[in-house]
Amino acid sequence: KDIMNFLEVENSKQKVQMSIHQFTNMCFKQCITNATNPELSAGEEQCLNNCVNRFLDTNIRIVKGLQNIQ
Amino acid sequence: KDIMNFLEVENSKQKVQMSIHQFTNMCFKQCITNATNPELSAGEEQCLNNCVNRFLDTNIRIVKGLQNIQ
Amino acid sequence: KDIMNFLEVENSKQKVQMSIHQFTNMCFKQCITNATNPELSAGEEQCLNNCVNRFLDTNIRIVKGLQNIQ
Amino acid sequence: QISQELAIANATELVNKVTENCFETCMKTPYAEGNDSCVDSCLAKYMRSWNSISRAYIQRIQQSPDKNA
Amino acid sequence: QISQELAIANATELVNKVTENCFETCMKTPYAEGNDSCVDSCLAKYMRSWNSISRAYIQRIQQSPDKNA
Amino acid sequence: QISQELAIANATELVNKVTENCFETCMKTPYAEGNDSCVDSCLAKYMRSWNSISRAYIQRIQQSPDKNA
Repeated sequence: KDIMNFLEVENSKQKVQMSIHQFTNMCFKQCITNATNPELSAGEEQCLNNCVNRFLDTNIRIVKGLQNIQ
Repeated sequence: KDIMNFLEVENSKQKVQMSIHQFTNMCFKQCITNATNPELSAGEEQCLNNCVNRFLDTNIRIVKGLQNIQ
Repeated sequence: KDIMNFLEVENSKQKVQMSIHQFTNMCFKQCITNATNPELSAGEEQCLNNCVNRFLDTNIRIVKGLQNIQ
Repeated sequence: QISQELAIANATELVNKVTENCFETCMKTPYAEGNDSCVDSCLAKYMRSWNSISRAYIQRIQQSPDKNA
Repeated sequence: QISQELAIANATELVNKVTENCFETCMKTPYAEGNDSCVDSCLAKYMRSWNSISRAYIQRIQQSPDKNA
Repeated sequence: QISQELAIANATELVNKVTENCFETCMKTPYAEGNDSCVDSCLAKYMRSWNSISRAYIQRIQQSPDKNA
């Protein structure tokens, strides 16, 4: 039972990690246009934050919409 | 034997489904430029239809071409 | 032991093949703009060559950079 | 159980693809505001596209069974 | 061992994604010259973006545990 | 058998990538007409690119065996 528990926790941690990889890849492309400065500007940071939140909004709305169709 | 048969049918059904996912994803990006109207216009529907058929034409031509090379 | 050896060689050959698939896909998109002529121009060939080498430069630099962070 | 697992895999793939496409269509950098009505409309349009493409693909497979991809 | 394998999978995914993004950002066709200083800066920026997005995502999950993707 | 499975995996990957790239290069929205001569030429060009890139990559690996990706 402990092993199952351990696997489950690892599995959900891994899913969160993989989502962060996906979001960073997607939002970096959208929000970061030049890399001459290694710091994030306030505008870039805000864009990254909005990007994740709007993506999750979209995802939630789609899941609800598909549940209503069924 | 029945189980093998069942698995094979499921497997090929699943391949068709996954192809439809791939085509919809690809052709939606190409043919649908705005989503303000939930209906497909006649032009959009025609574009989706052509998109799948031209993609399959390309695929068939490539497979034949590669067989000729060997 | 021979089997392990065989599997390891096959595995690394496969990794090289898959990298070549990835590079060709990426660099073809970047360097080849029209396909009316089946031959590669000298400029296209040079672009493909540079594309692979700059990608590998980037990869090596990133790996070193991440090792320094740790 | 296998059919059920495949159904889940299909549903997951659908959710992921619709989310990606409707995020791209409905949200614009710098992404300040949400746009639920666009997402709803986009989902409906995506499902119609899915149906339209299924018909076209299955018609094509049936015409030439040896030619499907 | 499992944790270690996942750590390797994560590191590999990170290296691949940073390489792709920084190649795109720093190298221009016909790709004649390298640009190490851009790559270094891009890597630093990517890691900051990763951290920023992690915070935003985890904050969101904690607000509404049933709403994460 | 393993070598054969890998050969099939490679051929499948090749067919998929060439199809995607040559569809993109040769077919234009709204995709009304096919364009076989473009596809043939595109396939030939893709295979030449593949060979050219293989040579460049293998040359690079041999120069610096510890530096390959």
